[in-house]
Amino acid sequence: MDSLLLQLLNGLDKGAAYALIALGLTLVFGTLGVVNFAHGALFMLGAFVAVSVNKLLTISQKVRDESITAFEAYTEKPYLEIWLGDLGTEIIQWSVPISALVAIPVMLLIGLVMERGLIQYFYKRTHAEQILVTFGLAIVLGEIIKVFFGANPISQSAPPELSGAARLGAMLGLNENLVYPWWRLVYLLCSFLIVSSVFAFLKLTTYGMVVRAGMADREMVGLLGINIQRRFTVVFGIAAIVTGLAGCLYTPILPPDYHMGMNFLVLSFVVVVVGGMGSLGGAVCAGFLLGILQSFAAMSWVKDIVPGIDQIIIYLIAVVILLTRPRGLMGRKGVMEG
Amino acid sequence: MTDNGNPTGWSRRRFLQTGAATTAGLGALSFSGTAPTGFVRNAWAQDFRNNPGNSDTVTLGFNVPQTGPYAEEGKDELRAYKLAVKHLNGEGDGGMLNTMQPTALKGNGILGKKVDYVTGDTQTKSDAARASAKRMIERDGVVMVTGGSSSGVAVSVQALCQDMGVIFMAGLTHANDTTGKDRRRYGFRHFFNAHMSAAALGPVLKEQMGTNRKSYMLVADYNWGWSVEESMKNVTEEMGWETVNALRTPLGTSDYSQYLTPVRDSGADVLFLIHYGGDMVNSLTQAVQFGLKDATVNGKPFEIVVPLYSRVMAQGAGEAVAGIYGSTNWHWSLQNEGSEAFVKSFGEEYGFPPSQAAHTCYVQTLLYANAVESAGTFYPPEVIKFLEGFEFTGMGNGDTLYRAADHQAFKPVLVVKGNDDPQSQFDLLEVVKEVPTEEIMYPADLYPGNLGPYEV
Amino acid sequence: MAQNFVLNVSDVNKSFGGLQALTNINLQIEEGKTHAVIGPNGAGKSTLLNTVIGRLAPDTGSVLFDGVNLTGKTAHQINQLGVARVFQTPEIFLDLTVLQNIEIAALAKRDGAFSFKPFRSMFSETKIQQEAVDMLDDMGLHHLRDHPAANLSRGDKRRLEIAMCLIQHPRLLLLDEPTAGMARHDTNRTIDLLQRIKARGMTKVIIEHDMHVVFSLADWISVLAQGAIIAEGTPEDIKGNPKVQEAYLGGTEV
Amino acid sequence: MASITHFNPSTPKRDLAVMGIFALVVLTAPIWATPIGANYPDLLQRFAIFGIFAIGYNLLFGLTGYLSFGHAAFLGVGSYAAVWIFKLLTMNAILAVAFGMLVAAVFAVAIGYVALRRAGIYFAILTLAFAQMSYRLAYSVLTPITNGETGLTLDGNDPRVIDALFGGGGEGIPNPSLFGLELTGYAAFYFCAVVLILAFWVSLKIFRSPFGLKLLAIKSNQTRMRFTGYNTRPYVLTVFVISGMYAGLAGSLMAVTDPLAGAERMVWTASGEVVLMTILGGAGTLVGPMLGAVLIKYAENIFSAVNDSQLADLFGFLPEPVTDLMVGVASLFVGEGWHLTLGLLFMAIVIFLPGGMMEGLYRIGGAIRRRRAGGRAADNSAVTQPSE
Repeated sequence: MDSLLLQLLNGLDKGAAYALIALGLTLVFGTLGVVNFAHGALFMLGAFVAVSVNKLLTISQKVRDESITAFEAYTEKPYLEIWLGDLGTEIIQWSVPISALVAIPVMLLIGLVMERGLIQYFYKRTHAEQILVTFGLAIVLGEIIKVFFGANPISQSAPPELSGAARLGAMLGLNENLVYPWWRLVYLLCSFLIVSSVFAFLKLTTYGMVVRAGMADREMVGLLGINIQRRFTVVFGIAAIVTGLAGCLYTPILPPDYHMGMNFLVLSFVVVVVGGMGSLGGAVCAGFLLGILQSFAAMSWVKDIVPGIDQIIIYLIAVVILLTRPRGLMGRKGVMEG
Repeated sequence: MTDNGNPTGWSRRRFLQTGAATTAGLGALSFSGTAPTGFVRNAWAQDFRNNPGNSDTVTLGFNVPQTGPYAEEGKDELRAYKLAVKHLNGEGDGGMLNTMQPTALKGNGILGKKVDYVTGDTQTKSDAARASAKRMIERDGVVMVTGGSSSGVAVSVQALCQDMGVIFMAGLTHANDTTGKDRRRYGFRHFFNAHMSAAALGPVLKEQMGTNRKSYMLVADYNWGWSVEESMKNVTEEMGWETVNALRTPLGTSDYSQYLTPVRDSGADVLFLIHYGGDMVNSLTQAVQFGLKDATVNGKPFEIVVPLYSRVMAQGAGEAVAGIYGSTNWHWSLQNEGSEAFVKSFGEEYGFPPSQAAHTCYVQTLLYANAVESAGTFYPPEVIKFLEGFEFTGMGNGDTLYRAADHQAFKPVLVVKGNDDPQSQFDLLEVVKEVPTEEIMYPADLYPGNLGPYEV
Repeated sequence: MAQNFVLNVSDVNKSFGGLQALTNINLQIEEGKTHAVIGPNGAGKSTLLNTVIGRLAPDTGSVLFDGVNLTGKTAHQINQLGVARVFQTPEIFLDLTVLQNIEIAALAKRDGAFSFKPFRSMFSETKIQQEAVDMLDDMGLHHLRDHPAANLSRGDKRRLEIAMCLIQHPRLLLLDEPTAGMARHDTNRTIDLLQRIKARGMTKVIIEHDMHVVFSLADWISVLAQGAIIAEGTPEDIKGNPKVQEAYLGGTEV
Repeated sequence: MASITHFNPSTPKRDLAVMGIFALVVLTAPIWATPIGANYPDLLQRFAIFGIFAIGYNLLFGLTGYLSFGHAAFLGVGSYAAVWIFKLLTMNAILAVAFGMLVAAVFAVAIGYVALRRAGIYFAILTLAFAQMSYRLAYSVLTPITNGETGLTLDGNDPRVIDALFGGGGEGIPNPSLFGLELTGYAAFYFCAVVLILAFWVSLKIFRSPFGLKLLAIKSNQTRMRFTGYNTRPYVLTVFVISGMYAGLAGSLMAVTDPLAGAERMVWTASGEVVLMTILGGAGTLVGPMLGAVLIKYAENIFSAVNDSQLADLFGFLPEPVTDLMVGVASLFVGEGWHLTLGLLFMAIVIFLPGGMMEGLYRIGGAIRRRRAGGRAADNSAVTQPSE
């Protein structure tokens, strides 16, 4: 029972990451109609915002270790600590949450530049060409990061107050072994916040309503004299923020490297399509569904019954859902079916 | 492809072999410039692939991952190779050329030919690695291929090199298969393997954690993972440990939470993370987040063990490695003549210490060059015969033997621990013990395989 | 009695949820005649058409074409039985040339629903090509034959679509508002074309709300209102029928 | 009565010329590849093999517009099937190739039958899912059949029943052969080249057939196709299987030139690669996919192999600080940076040449023709370029 509860938590947490990534993609892919293979790169860039902020905060005074002569070995003391003392240490430890705040404007800017500079010219082009150009862009972005940060993963730590594991079992009066990392709970919470703010923006504000109307019928909204193009730029920016935040906040769980975008790319497409094209809710639901089922599939007794099931579970679910529901969980008719 | 039908070649080779054997130890062997050997080389021109003949340079092929998750490791390997070429050509401070014993190398290239090199990208994929190796062999005319950063690549490139009659000096490859089931006459591995990791870790774990432990293993679900799992199980179960579960995890998993949560409930008090590179970084980081390192189970402190340490993971996992046991082939902090010489020249060249991958690649290059120099010919069967059973020292690992039966190098293995209190940004690991060769030695037929013929 | 008619729709009822879309529809379409179905928007014309072509299964009743029940048949099966269809907005192959559009239709007639002969060349399909070229000539589209169909005017697209249907020599041609969205000039040309076809004795069903078109072409008219047929007869009958005036034509002059 | 001329600029005569030039270019590859540093058997074999893969993929994607993101699975099973023939029966390449295509066809029928129940992006994800499942299982639990990470290789102990009957076998591991002719080096390349020419010829025939025209029509308007009396599903399934067999052919040729079959051949990036090759060259054109395949494989094998010392030689004639600068800049794009070059190339081609490399060739061709015709034709330059 406890193990099931833990796997459910794992699933929710995994699902939260999937849902965030898929939400950004479905905004661009399901609604703007652009097959954006650079979506994984946005996730990666978000993660590297965290890395960059951390690097900036920890610019250090270097004290050489004189015992080593062949190369420069040194201990580092960040200037922030030297200047601000404990406050400086505190700031550095909180670099991931701080970088999340930084990521919002940075990712917005990246999104706008990407849309204005490149994507806008491809709305009318074929999907094949969209794939080629965005895939090329993804490679280029990855390589640029590799030039600056190297190819190895770079670990990021959560603030000490939020690292370590929460003793959920003890708190709830259940099994003592029921513990769960604080940061994962924070991630879950943040993803709920982000998802609900995006939904609130699209459903409650007039701006969002126009955007949604434009998704449904671009020409119609254009006829109303509303500049839908500009709104789509904003949508792209929002997608970039959501995806970037997903990456940024994920860094304490998954040390980022330049390659991580590609690993999440396929997954995000699967989640979006399983959720159904053109449906924001579908993408979120599919994210959680896949996350939870993936967690359960990893359990020993499940693997004993069906060997290798955890290797393929995501794809298996995708096949089953797409065959039983023609347009995924909540897909709209006519989106990307041609 | 290669033609071995020259009826006169054999006797000449015999002659040369004897010559090489008698003069190898003296390190003064040089045929160059004398008429009879010039004749001999010409006679061999058709005998083996990529014979450098009368050319005044000789080309080596450095096949390393330049893209993909192990690009950084490949980069470090390449640095080591370039340094080795420099030293072979008599540039720089000579590095381990000065400490290697015995050696025939003189710092004037190989057999008087200047050493040149070509590079390629394995992408850590068998196909790409073989394509790259083939380019080196077919287009660039290399006499030796070396490199790689995974066992899949090593095994497949080694098989290719056997087919094409070019010697392969493996880079980083840890699976037993490379010199076990898939061993090849033309392939040599200086790096240690899963069996040796387990054998070396066993006594240390026993010492540190006692004999009454329950272990849980997370195993990368492919050949290498299984071979480490098997080796670790054999060793730990022999010393009285119980394996509660060995759960296989898909390659390239980014979130291991679903595999980690059952660990605590299982009653296990030791966790083996049998992953490599990026996978290891993720699983270890997350295992620590789940509080496993600080936990107490069965009245004992919970322990995490990573059988194979590498720089990728030590850097990528950051603080998480502190106090975690594992094994490694070599570490720059070793205090011996060879290591110090190598760290000095590498550090001065690049500004930071070499990784174990760089070390093994550097050593492999020197070993090949020395074998050619000593055999007095590039003719692969002679070079192979020299390397088979070659004993040497001063290369950073102490006394080392290239076993003839399976082409595996035997030398002490390092058991290391993540540093709790690093003195510098490079001070990530602390050597706990150098396990002597006798303790990790195993019979060559433990993993039966067939080396194949000398001549192809 | 049924065998005298090409198409026999009898006692068809269809409802969506609680909404009765079609009520006891009976239609008999005679060989060689042009039969128009008219009615105001929302009268159920599209539902009726979709029921006829098997896209929607009727709740009760049957649709017989030449004695074959069309219910549950797929679009291509119905076409292969001899029913061709012209859509409200022309459905043609925009990326292919005008000639290729016609050739495709001609090939469907010859090869059936599926044929796989990858080594036969279009270059040697001279018979098909000649047929297609003749049809283009006949339609006055010949000068456009090597243009991509996407470049055609609305009227030419419509004529191309009709040509694609005609080359299959269907027993029955269904036209769904063939002049919708056309300029007066194009409408007149389309009417001329349809009259020429009529002269060849092809059976047609036209769904239309443009009275000008209907009265120029139809031999027989059924008037649909709120899912039921409220009147039937010759154009003259219908013109004078007060029920029709009330339900459909309102006060407008005809 | 109007005369019969086909709109398509191609004529039987022109097609014959295309065929002839194609064959000539392929067979003379060792000559023209020399100056660009690509003249060695392995790369030439790869050009041919990936050319076949892309030409086959183009039959599906270029003609019907169905975007399969799982074609590498067919390539993978083709390889496995061929290596198993080598292991169990004979080293004769013909049997291996035939069996590779057969197994790929069986897989394609099964996957296509299911995946073609959906269209558009849903179809793409279904094919992706099947391919990824194949890859993951081949890497892990199917290791007894696939030899997992290491890949399936030949072994001295393999039975090779048919070869044994004829007294073959003997020491070591034999090479694949064609009735006694060993298929290694250039012999293997010419074997692949002949197969490529055949594959191209079949592709040309399909393009020019009524079957091909119908596939184009399906891409253009599937609704009209149905109402014109065509059952579209079997058409798409047929071409899906054909293109799967091309992939199987390519996979088995990979095994012939290099008897190894690894799971990573089936991973999604491998499927993505053939999609990129096809689009890069020009989807729906006859020769484009081949060009795309050559370009990507060239970049992968040649750019990645350039290192600093070679760059230093190249720029050696310049003053030293300039040399260092040039080497520094250039090294970002070669060696470990070759991916960057590839990415920029993708973007440049799609931005400047919508329609792929073939579009570029058309434009160059058009420019030359206009120059020949003098300024008079300049007014007509806006005429849209017909695609093949």
